[in-house]
Amino acid sequence: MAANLKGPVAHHFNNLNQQLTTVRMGMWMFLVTEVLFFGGAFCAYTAYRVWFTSDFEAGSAALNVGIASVNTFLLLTSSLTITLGIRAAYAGNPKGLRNYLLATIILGVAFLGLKGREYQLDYQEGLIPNVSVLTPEAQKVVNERIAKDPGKADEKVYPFNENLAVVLHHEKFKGEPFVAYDPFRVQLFFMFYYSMTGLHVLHMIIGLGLLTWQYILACRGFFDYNARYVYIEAMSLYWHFVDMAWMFLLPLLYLAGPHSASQALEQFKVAIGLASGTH
Amino acid sequence: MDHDHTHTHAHGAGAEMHSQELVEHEVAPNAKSLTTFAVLAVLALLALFIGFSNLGEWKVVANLLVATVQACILAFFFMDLRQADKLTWLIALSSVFWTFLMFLFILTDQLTRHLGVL
Amino acid sequence: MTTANSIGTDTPMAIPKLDYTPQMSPEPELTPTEQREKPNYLNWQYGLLSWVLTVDHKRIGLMYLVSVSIFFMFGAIAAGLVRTNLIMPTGAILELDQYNKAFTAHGTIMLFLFLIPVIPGVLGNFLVPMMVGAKDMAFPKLNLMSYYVWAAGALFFVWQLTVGGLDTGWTLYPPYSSKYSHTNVLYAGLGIFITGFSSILTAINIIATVHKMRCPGMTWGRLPLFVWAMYATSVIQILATPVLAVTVVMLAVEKIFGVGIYDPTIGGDPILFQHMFWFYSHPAVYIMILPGMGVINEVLTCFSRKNIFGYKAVAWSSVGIAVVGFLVWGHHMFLAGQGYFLGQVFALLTMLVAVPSAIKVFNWTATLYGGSITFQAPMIFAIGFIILFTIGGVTGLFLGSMGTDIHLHDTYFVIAHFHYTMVGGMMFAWQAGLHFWWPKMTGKMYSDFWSRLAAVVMLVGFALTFLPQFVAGYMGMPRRYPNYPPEFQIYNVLSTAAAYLQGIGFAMPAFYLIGSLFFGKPAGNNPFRATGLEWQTSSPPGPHNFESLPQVYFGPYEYSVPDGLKILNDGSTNGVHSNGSANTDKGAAHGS
Amino acid sequence: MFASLDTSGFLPPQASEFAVQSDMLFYYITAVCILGSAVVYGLLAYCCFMFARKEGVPSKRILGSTKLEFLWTSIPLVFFLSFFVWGVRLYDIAINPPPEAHEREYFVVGKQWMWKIQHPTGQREINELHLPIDTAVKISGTSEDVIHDFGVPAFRSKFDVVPGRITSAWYKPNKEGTYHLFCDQYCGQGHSQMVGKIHVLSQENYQAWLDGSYRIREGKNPVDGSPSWEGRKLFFKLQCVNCHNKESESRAPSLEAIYKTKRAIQGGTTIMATDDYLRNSIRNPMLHIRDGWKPIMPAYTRSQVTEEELLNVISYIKSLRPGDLPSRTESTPAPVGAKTQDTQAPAGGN
Repeated sequence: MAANLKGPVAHHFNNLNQQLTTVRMGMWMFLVTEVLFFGGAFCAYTAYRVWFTSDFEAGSAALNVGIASVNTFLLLTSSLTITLGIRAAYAGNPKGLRNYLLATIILGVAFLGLKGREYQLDYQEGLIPNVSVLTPEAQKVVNERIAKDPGKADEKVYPFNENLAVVLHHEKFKGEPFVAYDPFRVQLFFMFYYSMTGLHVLHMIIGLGLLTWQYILACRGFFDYNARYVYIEAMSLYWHFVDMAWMFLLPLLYLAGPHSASQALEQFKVAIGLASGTH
Repeated sequence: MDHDHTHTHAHGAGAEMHSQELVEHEVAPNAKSLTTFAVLAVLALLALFIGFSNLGEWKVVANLLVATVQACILAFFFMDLRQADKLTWLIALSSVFWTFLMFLFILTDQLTRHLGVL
Repeated sequence: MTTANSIGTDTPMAIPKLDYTPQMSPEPELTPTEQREKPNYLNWQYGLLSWVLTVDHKRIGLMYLVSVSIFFMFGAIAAGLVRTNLIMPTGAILELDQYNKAFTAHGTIMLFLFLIPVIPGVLGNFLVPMMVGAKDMAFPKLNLMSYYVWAAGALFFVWQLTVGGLDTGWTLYPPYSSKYSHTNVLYAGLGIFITGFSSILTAINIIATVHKMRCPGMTWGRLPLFVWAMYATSVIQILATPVLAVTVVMLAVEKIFGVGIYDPTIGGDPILFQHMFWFYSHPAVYIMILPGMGVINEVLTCFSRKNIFGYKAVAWSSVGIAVVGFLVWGHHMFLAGQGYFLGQVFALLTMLVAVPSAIKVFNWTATLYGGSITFQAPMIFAIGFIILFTIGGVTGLFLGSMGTDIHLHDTYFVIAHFHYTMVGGMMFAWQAGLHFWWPKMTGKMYSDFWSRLAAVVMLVGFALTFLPQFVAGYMGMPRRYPNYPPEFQIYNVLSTAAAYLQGIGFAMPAFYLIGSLFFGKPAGNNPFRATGLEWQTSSPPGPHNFESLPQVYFGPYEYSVPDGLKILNDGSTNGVHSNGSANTDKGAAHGS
Repeated sequence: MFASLDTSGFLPPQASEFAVQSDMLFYYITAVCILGSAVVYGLLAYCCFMFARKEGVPSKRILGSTKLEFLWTSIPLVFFLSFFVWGVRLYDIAINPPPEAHEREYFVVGKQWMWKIQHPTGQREINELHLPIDTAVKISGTSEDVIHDFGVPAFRSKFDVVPGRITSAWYKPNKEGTYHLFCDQYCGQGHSQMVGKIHVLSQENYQAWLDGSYRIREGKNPVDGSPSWEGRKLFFKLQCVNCHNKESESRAPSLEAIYKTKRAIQGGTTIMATDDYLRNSIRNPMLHIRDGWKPIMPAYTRSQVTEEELLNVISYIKSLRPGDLPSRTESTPAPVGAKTQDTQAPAGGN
């Protein structure tokens, strides 16, 4: 049921159809660049994953899979809401459009909020490559080791490695403790973790900015011409792509290592403050 | 892509009004979108289930399989590849193809570098 | 300029008898006063704002022209420093690190701020919409944004080069760039990232324009080859640039954290960076050269009054280069520690990608056969292009063949090779295009004598600059050496001397072109009697390019029309020959 | 030392079999390319002259020719593929050393901005590599910091040394002489200073060089690890240098180039400076006093110098040649080939 589309045509287009298809095509081409952008990161990741499999799994085991799981569904739902938004704009229902845009924005913000909390936890656990400070627990472990064998007093301590060991062997949260991993390679994994999720977050922020703008435009009646639903659609293409990228980040970064549902639940409780974390 | 908004927004004033049937593109009704969402959600649950299970090296394979299916559904229904014209398909596939080429060559080097050297 | 003809029918109504011989400065169709009153894109709006906020592709093209020329000047100055330093084996004027910063500045500015944006930014912006008969680019606002993004990135980049500088070479290889260089790698990388974003946006714009904005009758088979080349270029830009972006991002992350993805101390692999870098940067050399090839097609056909020889071969060789050009990057890494097996694959594909370029050269030469050739400045530049690009091409074979590359890798032979393709090729094509379309852009004709002289000076100066470097390279002189063994001095002195001559040549157009704006004769709408759609409108063109929607009946290069008309009137205008007689001066004038 | 560095003509010296093979392919490609370019330029010139515009002569309408297109697609393709095949065969030779080369493996470590080289027999050099002629040797390298490239134009050989990995090449020098060693991969400020020399020696000279009694002229000091290198250190430790140095003519005779020469001693006789003479002059200097010198040289007993150390000192003295005697102020020796005031000219072009 194609609605009767109304809308102004820009000065350089001959008719509405030309304009709409052109906009859509432009967005698709932009997505091509996005695919190759993330593709490059994934390619580098894969290259190392096949070399240092166990190390990468160890790194993954140290991540907060609870937050990631919840975020997955937040993002998925936002994909739905914006799709419904297209429909609303197309059917000439500005109010519905505004609500759907708002819902999408809220879901996206929630995602970012949780993501920020996750980064904060990682920071508290001292899981920053090349970090220079030991977490209190790690400090304790080191002290005990030195107490046991004073000879170890003067050997160099790599804070990241110690922090990682504490996290991985924290029986309350993680699955079976890891034995076979090289902490330096795990740093490599964390480089990927931070840069890839960082890029994803960056895309989320840009997307949210654009969504907010569209919301404002919607409030100002910009979308009263139903032909302009195509801009919502272009926006949704971008938003769906961000969702798509996450669908691959989840298994490659978070689910690579050994995890359990209970652990994920526990982690999420910690994240939202229902339980006390490693600290 | 903000240029799209500003685009006709600015030109809206002077440009002449058009009103016409949109031929090649039909916007999915809500029911269809909800079904798609349901399927995607189930697949996401499946991904988590696999992630929490203990499949060894098959885990990543299964997970990527699920992710690929998810991506295809997303592209096909939410992103409307379902009814897109040939050109859009060409664009979409070219992105996949070139990413594949990048993987192919770079990984070939990573995996065969030790062969045939001194 | 207005012959009525019924849109839709595929045969011209009546094609008037015309003088098909070119003339440098014909009497303008309009008296100067009329010319002035006639609104064109330069004078229909006034004031600074009308320029900085314009979405007119022609004005944006001019803005690119100005900025790109300025950055070229920077790059040229850096080149001058480098060449001057090399007249002494121990370095004439620069300290070691100063030299490293100078050659890095030369390389990065010339590549990222000149060669890549110059033809897409200036000629692409100005001509593609007119050549396909559109009123503007598909996304005019995006076009403007793309310009500002590029300008911002470029200024930021140059600023970073001047404060602190960059000494990694344009290749930015880690671990040197990531851990050992004390220069502004991080911010320079950011600048590159931003400019890359701009070239992506321009590419999207051009592709959308070619696909969606073609005027009635402008079929793919009738597109000017310049448009084909720009199309292929844009495809490469869209597919390759993001990979460079992500590579630079990961480099930045490594720089920030102090450990990183290419860091050997934690198991990272520097070779991986090289792979991902060249995945962009080899196609990038085709981003640089393909538009130049496109320009050459237009100029050669016009000044030899001939159809292009083998339209389809030339068009598809562009696309072939664009596609296969993606799969040859490994020939930069034969000795870098890349796998031997993959090296062989790359070497084979490299030899394959050389073929389309050879095809083009032969087609251009054959185009001249049976022509009626006149040697105005654009033509001299075009012929210079063929001469120099041929040398650049064949010397590439030495480097593409694995065995000889062992000895020639990273020597001055490589320097000479890519300067012959990039400068001898692209730079000459750019000059040809600039001189060819200058009358259309400005409505003024430049000095015939000075332009021809400049062309010859550039040709001689350039050839003499880089020929000695082939020898020095084979003698084994490594690239990026501020100091070198004394026995190489003779070659460097020769090269530097010629470089100064070349510099004079490149400076000359600045004078007579700018001079032409004030003293030049009005060019008339079509001084070269060219057939492209862009020549069918007034010069400078009106705000919306054409007074009414153009209608195209025939292919682009119908110069030898007396025969052509007969054939056309016989109606045998299909198949390969569908680029039969075309929008000649008035053949495809704008309908109703 | 450009006497041996043949720069005549447009070719670097061919100092190995591979160099010859490499140049063969180079000549082949050059010939084909010159031929091809000649065709293009010929046609170009012909057209420009024959078809320059003439009044009233219209241009022909030629749209193309599939035959010709096929011709100039296939012919270049054939030649290009021949380049590819030959190139791969050549590369194959370059990366597959003969079995005997694996027994003689030289290790190279690149660091900003010098080459550290160790011989299979343990001797170490910096920025210099002495090789025996007609012997296949393997060079394996890695880097301490950034990527370098170990390039020897005379051997037409080059390979990147990459941090965290070991890469290799092999040579079979077949021409005595001194050749350039370049770092070909940009490695920072001192890139152009990261150069050295490859010395190809005859078998016997190479042996002599290994035990320190033979040196290429511009090497100021004996090679690390050789007896005379140890001797040189003792020469400073035992304070010999306080009197025997390049400054003082008054206190003690110079020791440069005295081995196997007649020495005038007090009493009007002369004596041949043999190993035994040198040994006595240290253990018991009063035995023979050089004519015109005061007997102030202290005797060095076994408690001060062991027999073993004595041999080293002697071999150092034997290796001294005019200008080699160190200065009194000089405490530690500069590494071989390292950049010092008197060798400003880079690429060791002295």
